[in-house]
Amino acid sequence: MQMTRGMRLQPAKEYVAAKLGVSVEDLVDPLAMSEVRREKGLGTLIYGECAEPTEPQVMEAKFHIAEVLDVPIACVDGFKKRAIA
Amino acid sequence: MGDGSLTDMTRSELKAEIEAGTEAAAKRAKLPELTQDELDHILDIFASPSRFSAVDIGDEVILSTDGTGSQDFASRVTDQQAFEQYLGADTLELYHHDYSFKAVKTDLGHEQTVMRLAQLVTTIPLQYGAMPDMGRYTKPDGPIPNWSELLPLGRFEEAFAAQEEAVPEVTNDIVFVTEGMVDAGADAIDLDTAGAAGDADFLASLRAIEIIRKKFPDLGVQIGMASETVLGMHGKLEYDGHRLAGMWPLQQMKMAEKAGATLFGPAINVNTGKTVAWNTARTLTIVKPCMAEAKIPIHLNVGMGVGGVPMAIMPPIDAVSRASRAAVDILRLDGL
Amino acid sequence: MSIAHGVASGMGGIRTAGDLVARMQLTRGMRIKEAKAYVAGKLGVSERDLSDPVVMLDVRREYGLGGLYDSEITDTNDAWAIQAKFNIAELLEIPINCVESFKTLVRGKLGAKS
Amino acid sequence: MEEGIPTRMGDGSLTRMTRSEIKADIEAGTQAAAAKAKVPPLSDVEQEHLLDIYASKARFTAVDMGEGVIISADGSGTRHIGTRQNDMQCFEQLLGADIIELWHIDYSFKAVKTVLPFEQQEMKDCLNVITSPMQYGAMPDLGRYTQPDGPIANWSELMPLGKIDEARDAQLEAVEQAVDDMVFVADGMAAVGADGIDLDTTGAAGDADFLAALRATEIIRKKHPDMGIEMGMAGEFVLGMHGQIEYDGRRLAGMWPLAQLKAAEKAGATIFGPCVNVNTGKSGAWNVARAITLVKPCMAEAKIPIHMNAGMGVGAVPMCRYLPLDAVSRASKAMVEILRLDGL
Repeated sequence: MQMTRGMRLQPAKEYVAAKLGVSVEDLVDPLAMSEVRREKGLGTLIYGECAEPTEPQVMEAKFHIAEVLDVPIACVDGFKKRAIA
Repeated sequence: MGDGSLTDMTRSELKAEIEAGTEAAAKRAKLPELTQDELDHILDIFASPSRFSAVDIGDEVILSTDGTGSQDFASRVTDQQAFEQYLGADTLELYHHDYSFKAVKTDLGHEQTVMRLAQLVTTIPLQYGAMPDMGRYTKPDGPIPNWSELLPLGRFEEAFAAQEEAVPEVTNDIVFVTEGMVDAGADAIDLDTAGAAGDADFLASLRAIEIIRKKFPDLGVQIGMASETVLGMHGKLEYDGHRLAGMWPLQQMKMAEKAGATLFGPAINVNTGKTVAWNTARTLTIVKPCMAEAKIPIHLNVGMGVGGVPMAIMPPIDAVSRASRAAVDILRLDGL
Repeated sequence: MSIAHGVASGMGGIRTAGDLVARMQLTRGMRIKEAKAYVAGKLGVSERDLSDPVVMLDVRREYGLGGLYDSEITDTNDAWAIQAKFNIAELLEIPINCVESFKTLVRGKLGAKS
Repeated sequence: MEEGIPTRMGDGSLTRMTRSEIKADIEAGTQAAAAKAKVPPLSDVEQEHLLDIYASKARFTAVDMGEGVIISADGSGTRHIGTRQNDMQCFEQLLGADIIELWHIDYSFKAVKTVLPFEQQEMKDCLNVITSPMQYGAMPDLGRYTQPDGPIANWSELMPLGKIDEARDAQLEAVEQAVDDMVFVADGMAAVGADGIDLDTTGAAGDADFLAALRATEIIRKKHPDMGIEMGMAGEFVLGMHGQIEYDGRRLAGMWPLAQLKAAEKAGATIFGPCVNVNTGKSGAWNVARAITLVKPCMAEAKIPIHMNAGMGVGAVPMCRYLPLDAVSRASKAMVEILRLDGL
């Protein structure tokens, strides 16, 4: 949100928290966030049994992030253009 | 909390938790409680909103890791380099995904290759680690009758015999892999989560260490425990005239020393329903007796679910740093 | 293209004596015939053997000259990489820069028992 | 006097033979195969063509332009340089492989079972950066289920003791476990998007090993209709370690490549890899003539692609650690041209 929308820290945190349906405090809690990220398919650590390989990761996760945050992500758009169009 | 979840507590509540933790440990393992000074120090560490906590400058200890690297990106050689160059590890450990000497046995040539390549590009000590993993030798995966199935059926003698049969197999595999790793230039071998399958598992590890020590007088031998007490899955097994079942860290350490280990890692389990403060006080109480009597370095296990570190897949740094600092400050550990 | 050349006319690199002959070209400016004769002489094999991977595997292992990492090809008794280059320098009687640098950096402790 | 031509023996050593000697070896090789497997020998034209390939001093030889076939490797990469993902990329980007195979160093489904999530992750990461089809390979490896490593009584120990029935029962017990493990791994690989599964060196432990692979293939085919299933054999002839096992009404012990192929097709394999062992004491020419003669009956009747095994010690490739280009390229060209293979 800082990169694509130039939001300052607090509004960016509030925006993301609202989109995810969590509190601002939750955003820095790895326990809370790992569940939210898995639930919404936003990708998490790919090792240490943090996620199954069958869950969205990396490139796949960025498709979900773009949708959840309602922002364009260039490589997702490029992927869609090259692979889906 | 011990499950990693975040909660708010007053300083008084934390004080009560710490007192209850040391009391629980003292009662369970028949040990003295921590002193008032020690309890106060733990309270100071925990009763803080700070995101991070650390030992004082100059009090740092050695970090040995059971398994360095993610194995999921880059190569295992790169993993070792990353731990040395980025993460500040003091020792490195090469390991196989299937962290078991039995599984490694069939891949030894490949593991040696990786060890040799890693030794060519790292400077700090690099050990090879795996689990004695005695359960792996039982049916349906292994050749030996499964004592966990025999015991509930009341077939005790068969269950005991099966464990005794597994001991030399485990010992042989550990020694076999160690020999290969010494050939490949390893600095040390790590028998990790020893005793996971109970007293027979611990016995197999101790016997392996004896042989390894005789064959390779200069090789580092680290033994890390699976839990705070040795489970009496067999119950009657002895080492050096001492019954292994029911041993607490002090006795475990003495056995490890006697066998010839150079580094001992006690492991105290975390109670996920209690606070990290409670768990830390309990851990330190149980491990403290080791510290005075140890002739070899003590590296407390402080990984997920042991040594006060929460049982959470991504342990939060506030909790890990508090557990780490408290253990080093109170116990004057040789390492983690 | 590299593969095509390697297959069509290359000596075979580390599987044969390609790198050894190459060193004589690089450091001594020897022509291929002269370089092959020199290396074959040092190894005590025929010039034809130099491009024969079956022969050269045993020869390289005997002299500690390195090989493929696969544990079914070389094992922990075989020298690799920087270790092999020490042996190559001695065998071919040429200086190898990184070997010299290694010796400098370990400050004369190569012969000392650690 | 006839000129000596450099040529290789089955152990990889270089020797010199005259054109007439090579010709005689080719004839002896095809006759040996014909007599042993009761198949027709190669025609004079085919033998002449083999002679032209082998009676040559060239360091390398290749099929004609336009005649290239599909290369599927059982195991891509060295596993020692960089990462496994790099290995796969090198095989695709540098070495021109057509099918890329991810594998575990302990090439056995039983060993993979315990580390499946790691293997899935690796497969998934590779699929994201690889364009070519990717399969996951391992061995059915039935012997692995026996004591002292596994849970089941060791039939190789029981048989010399005359405990034939027990040895047979043990094999059938192992079949069930091996099938479960193969299907378990295939399911995991299908879940992360693998294009195919490779049951490699099938039949290594005899007819029960082959049966396990066939049964696993049936189940995998049903569960994953579009998944590629490559079945590569361990030897030219299915060893009758059990002796009475049947599949689809046919006894597996003693099957030669054609019968093996039919069983693999019936089970649902999409690629079949016949395997003919090398006799290290004979010349490359003898071995290639023998290998081609044994596999030739497959070619006319196959409904699925045939990828002949042409690795160390099989398919006329010498049994030695550094495989000489001259010998590999001759075996490769000879097999593709005479058999009109679908791949190697």
